[in-house]
Amino acid sequence: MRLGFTAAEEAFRAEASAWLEGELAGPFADLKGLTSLTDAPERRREWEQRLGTAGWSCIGWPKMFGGRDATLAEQVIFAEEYARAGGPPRLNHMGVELIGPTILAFGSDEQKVRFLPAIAAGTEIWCQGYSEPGAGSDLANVRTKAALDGSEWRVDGQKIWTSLAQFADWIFVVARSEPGSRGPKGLSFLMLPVDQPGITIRPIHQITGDAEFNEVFFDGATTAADNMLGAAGDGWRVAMALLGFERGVSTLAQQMGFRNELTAIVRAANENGRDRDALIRQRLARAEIGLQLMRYGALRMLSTPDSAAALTYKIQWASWRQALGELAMDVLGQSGEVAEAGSEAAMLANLFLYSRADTIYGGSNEIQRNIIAERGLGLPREPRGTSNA
Amino acid sequence: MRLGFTAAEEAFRAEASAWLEGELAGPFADLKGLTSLTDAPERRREWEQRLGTAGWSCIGWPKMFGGRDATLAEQVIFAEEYARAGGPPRLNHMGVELIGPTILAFGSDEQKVRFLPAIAAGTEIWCQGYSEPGAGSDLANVRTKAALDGSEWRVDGQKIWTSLAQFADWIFVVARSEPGSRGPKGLSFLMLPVDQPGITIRPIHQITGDAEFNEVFFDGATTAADNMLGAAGDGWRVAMALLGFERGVSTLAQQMGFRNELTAIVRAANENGRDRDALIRQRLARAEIGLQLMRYGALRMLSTPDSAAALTYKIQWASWRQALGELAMDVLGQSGEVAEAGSEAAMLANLFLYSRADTIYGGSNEIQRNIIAERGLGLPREPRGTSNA
Amino acid sequence: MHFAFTDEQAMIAETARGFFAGAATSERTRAAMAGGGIDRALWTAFAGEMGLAGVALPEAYGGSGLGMVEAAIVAEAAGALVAALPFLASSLLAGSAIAAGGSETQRETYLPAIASGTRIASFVEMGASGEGLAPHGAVADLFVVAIGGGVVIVDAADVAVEALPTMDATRPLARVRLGSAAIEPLDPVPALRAARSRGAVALAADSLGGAQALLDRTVAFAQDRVQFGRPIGSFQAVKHRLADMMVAIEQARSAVYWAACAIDEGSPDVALAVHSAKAFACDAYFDCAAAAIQLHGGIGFTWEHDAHLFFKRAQANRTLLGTPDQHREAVAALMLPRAA
Amino acid sequence: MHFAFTDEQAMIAETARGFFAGAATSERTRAAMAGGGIDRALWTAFAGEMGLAGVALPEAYGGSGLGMVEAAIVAEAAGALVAALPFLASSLLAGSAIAAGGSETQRETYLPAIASGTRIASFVEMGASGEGLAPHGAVADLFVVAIGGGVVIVDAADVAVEALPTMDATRPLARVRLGSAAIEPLDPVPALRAARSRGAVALAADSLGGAQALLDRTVAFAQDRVQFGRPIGSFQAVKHRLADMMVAIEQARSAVYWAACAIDEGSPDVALAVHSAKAFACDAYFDCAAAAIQLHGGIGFTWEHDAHLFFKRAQANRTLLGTPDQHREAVAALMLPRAA
Repeated sequence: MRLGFTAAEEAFRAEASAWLEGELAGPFADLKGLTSLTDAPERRREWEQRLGTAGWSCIGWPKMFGGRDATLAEQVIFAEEYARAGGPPRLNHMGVELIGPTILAFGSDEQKVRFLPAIAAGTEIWCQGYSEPGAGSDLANVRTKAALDGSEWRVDGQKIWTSLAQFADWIFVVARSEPGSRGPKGLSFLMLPVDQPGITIRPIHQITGDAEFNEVFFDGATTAADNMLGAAGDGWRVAMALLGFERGVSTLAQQMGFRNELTAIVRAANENGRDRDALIRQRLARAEIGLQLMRYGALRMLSTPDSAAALTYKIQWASWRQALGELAMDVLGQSGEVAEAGSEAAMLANLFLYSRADTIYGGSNEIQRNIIAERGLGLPREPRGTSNA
Repeated sequence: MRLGFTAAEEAFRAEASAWLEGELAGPFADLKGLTSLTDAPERRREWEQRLGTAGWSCIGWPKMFGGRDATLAEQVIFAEEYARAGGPPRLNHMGVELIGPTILAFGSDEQKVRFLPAIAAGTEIWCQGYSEPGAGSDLANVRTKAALDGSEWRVDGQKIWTSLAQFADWIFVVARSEPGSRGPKGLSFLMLPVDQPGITIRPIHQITGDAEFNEVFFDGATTAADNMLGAAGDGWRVAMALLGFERGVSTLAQQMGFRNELTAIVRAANENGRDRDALIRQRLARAEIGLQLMRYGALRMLSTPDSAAALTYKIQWASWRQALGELAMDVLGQSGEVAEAGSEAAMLANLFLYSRADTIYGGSNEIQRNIIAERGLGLPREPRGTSNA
Repeated sequence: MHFAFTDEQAMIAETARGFFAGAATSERTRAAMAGGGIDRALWTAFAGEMGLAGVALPEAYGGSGLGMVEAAIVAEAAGALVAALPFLASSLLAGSAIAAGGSETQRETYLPAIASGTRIASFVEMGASGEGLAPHGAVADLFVVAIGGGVVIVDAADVAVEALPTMDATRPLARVRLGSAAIEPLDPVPALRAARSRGAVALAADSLGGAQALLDRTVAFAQDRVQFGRPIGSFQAVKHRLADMMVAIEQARSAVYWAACAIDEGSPDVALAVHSAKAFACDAYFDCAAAAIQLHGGIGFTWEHDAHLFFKRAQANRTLLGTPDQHREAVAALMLPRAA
Repeated sequence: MHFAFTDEQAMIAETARGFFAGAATSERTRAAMAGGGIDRALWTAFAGEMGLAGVALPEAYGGSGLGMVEAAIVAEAAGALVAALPFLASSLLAGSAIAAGGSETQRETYLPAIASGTRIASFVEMGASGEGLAPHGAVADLFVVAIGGGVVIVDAADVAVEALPTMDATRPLARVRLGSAAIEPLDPVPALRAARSRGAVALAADSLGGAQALLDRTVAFAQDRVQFGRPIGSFQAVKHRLADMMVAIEQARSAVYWAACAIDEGSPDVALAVHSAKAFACDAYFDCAAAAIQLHGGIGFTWEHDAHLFFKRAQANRTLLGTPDQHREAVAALMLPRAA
């Protein structure tokens, strides 16, 4: 058990830090410190490409696909330095962190060559189609259909809560490819180009008024027959593995955003004097402790991939961030009600509102507790009703 | 809607207050401020009898049974003055507050005459036999059997968590009088003298080391055939009605104990300076607010007997008191670990430990939430398993 | 001692509920949110035909002469529909201050117009900066302003008012600056006490109404919505969270009407009651709003669903006239005079 | 960077767990509770045959020369059985103080006996009153005493020791008064820092072990216990509370080993890590103990069931060496240097 880094790793840190600082003080200074997931999409696409050309986009991947075969420690270091330098949220998070590793694990050699370099280069942005209307947290209840029609899959149905679909070039979906199948059986994992007549995207306006999420309608959407990951009927297994990658190094990238938010709250408390309030101090300390424990939980997950910490991570960060949003508003007080657009206070007010979704999407807290109890503790499964498959 | 009292009611308050102060400064000064439920049982029996002879024991009952036909407002006033004067916990709580009102509601004239005056006079102390081992919160799962044998009921079985049975003269039980019946059907409500060979009492030592609760074994215990409340098979209905009386004026008596406990915590905080700690101040304020809302909730229940407040009262006080116990220890700090026997700190340490039971007995918080959701909000009932009746 | 509505109070409650249910629809509220946070037609009907803006103002000045209990009943009904109208600002804050601290002339001058709704008033406490935030300030015709040790009336034309985009758009705030305006002084102690305590209880009542409405709506949703083949209301996690909402709401109800009675009866525990009600009911509302969004799942945090209207109003209620922490600290100061 | 046990650490964990599971039975612990809070046979085996009392003491003075990570592993295993032995007092508090702040002679004099368990040491911080509470003080042969700005070693024969009945009888406190005893000074700053930080992490590890044991026991109970015709572990209210325990425990595990590594590696964030671990793990233990009693129902608050042993130790862990609130305030002071 060791938390420190070697001299070689520290040298890597210096190199990464120098490059990031240079870019974010120079050509991409406008993106430094950005926190919004929806702002400046075009500039963030350019940033993805800059990371790609410099070889900093997907450093853990094999060199042949655009990575640099970085060790786990180097990936951890890069995530830390990215945060310290104020790097913006990755526009291609879904590509880099989710579909990329899944293609590495399940893809054919042709699929790897076709898709991975384009992700690493930042030229193809991805989004995810898992949830469906009426299914909510019940992921196995997929109704979107896929049928093989000659050399193409034809997809009909609807996905919802698709994050950032408006900026994406590709979408991956789980669809029912065996008519009449139920639950997790008979599903396939397909990758489709977004820009086609069979796909329509409609933004969902949230509690903030913004639209990060979308409904995606598939009406005879097509994709080449070989744009399937795994075999037909393997979709559930691939989809579950992909969700596992959510708990990889990408958690450190996510935590970098959390760190920025907490720092903004501390700054606000410093400015308005709430940092002297004993109650606020306790809550700031809780937030700091919680964030540190996310970091060390992530390092445990990375050091021991099947650790119990992995099962508990979603509810941990979601609950933490929701509490952070409430803390932000309590620090701001009434001025949070009237935060000026574009101000840091407005960012925090947005955090407050947006974080209500954190405990819902990607498996609500209730679903997470079921999963923890059933898979982590071996307790009896929730009885499934009979009125509906 | 009016919270104040009339001049006549205030005159009644003065009378009650004067009598209580006189007794608790005079012949019963040793009981003033007592909070333990198990201490000084003999002196508290004498106190019951003193209340009885002076007509202050069961003031809401009809005069003919030892009461004084007091109005609701007068009963509220008496409970307040009893608390203010530092009256000890009523040894005959079960008699005065639970079985007495139930006999008034369901008893025959003979039963009323036989039992009520003795309760009011403090000469017969009662305890309650509801729970059974293995049944926990599942009150309908009664296995204790009752069979009519000539002019007597014969009772066999076991009850558990019987509070203060060691001081009681009578016990009321719910027993299965129809062999083969299940759930709430086929139960009868019986009253038995405790002092008989067929009844054995074994104390249960709790987390505090004290033994307020007992197991009660019935091994051919008998009682006269007419010591049944309601008809044979009516037991569930009578038992449920009795539980309803728990939310009557007796809640105000219970709150008087809570007030004493909170006062002791405030005093401890004053003495050790924790009253300057902003976190402790918040929690003391929460405790005060919670106690006031119990009081006003009780007044709402009394003013509108079927108010929704009645359904939520158990979980409210149980959770409040458990938090109070934690607050007590946080005020005491490490000195709470080594509180001297008999000191007020020891009383608070005991509160801390004992209050863990508050959210379990008399229907656990989990059961209470089911009841609130199902009866109060009309949500679907919890599915009952099939492996066991 | 009778802690339940009189027949007259029950009738007022029914009337107010019926009025808002019919008039303060989601569509109208959303239109009002885009237009200054006031539904003018609703306000006219509320204050005019219904005569509710003056429910607790003296009869001698055009009000109904009823008490804080009745005002709380009306505020609770308005809260149940997150109605966009300046009842709090005009009647409970400014109106109460003038009724309690105004001269005979001032009352005659201002209260009838406030009671009839023909003039809208607002209230603002200003710090040393000489400015403050006034609820519904951008639609106010006059202001009661607490500044330094004084409380004054000032015409809207004589102050700088800046409408601010507000998270809770059903009760937007405006920044008000007092210049060298013509001002009329009120008797400051009773004026401020009345505005603060009646305003706090009205906010607590608004919170109670909102929380109960969210419980009702979420229970209905949980009975209808099927997941994993069962209505979600059959899952214990959902049932228990709804039960917790009810537990909090029932306590909030006790708190609101305890405080309202304490004001009406001039009880010695009025400060305790008001602080308790403001702290408890506002926290309960927020918790219920958070639970309602959670239990609605994805739909609960969309703009088209009404849950966020309640959630934002709940947060606004917490921050207006002192936060729950501040009111609890005030309770602690009452309990612990030595250490205060 | 590898945040998982090495093979050697995994072996130590397995050994320690096996030792306590076999030896620190409920019967023996209860007997120890009635006799000064120490199971002498357990202590002899632990310190002697197993050599665990000196796990983190230097090899030169009879210890194993391992680090805080290994000491935490042992404390976690002891906590899982609420074992009644003075590992915390003797090895982690007094032993760490002497190892960090003692002269060569002092280390040679005291550490071998502490490592072998032949002498039991304890540690006490005294206020202005010249007295303080020492864990396992009544069975201690010597004390490390922090008083004024100094830290001293004193023989038990030279101080007044009063055994106190203690709620957590597995680690009873004694009141210690320093008279005009013969004392040996330690270098106070390193001695106090070592005792406080290592003691805090040991308490956090003890809490982690206790919390995990409660989760395991409660899960087993919930799978067996049938109510309403179903194992109670099939009720979502039970499942979700057990899940919350696991969520807290996994964070506590990260906290404990982060802090232990930070001590061993001399990281710059060691203060943050230690305060975080003490605050978080002690709160998690208490919450888990409360949940365990609740989920066991009536049997959970009987004397005969072991739940109360854990519950009382959890409460004791919260109050020893600073409460969670105090440690969080220390974290806040690190975050907010200006306002501290």
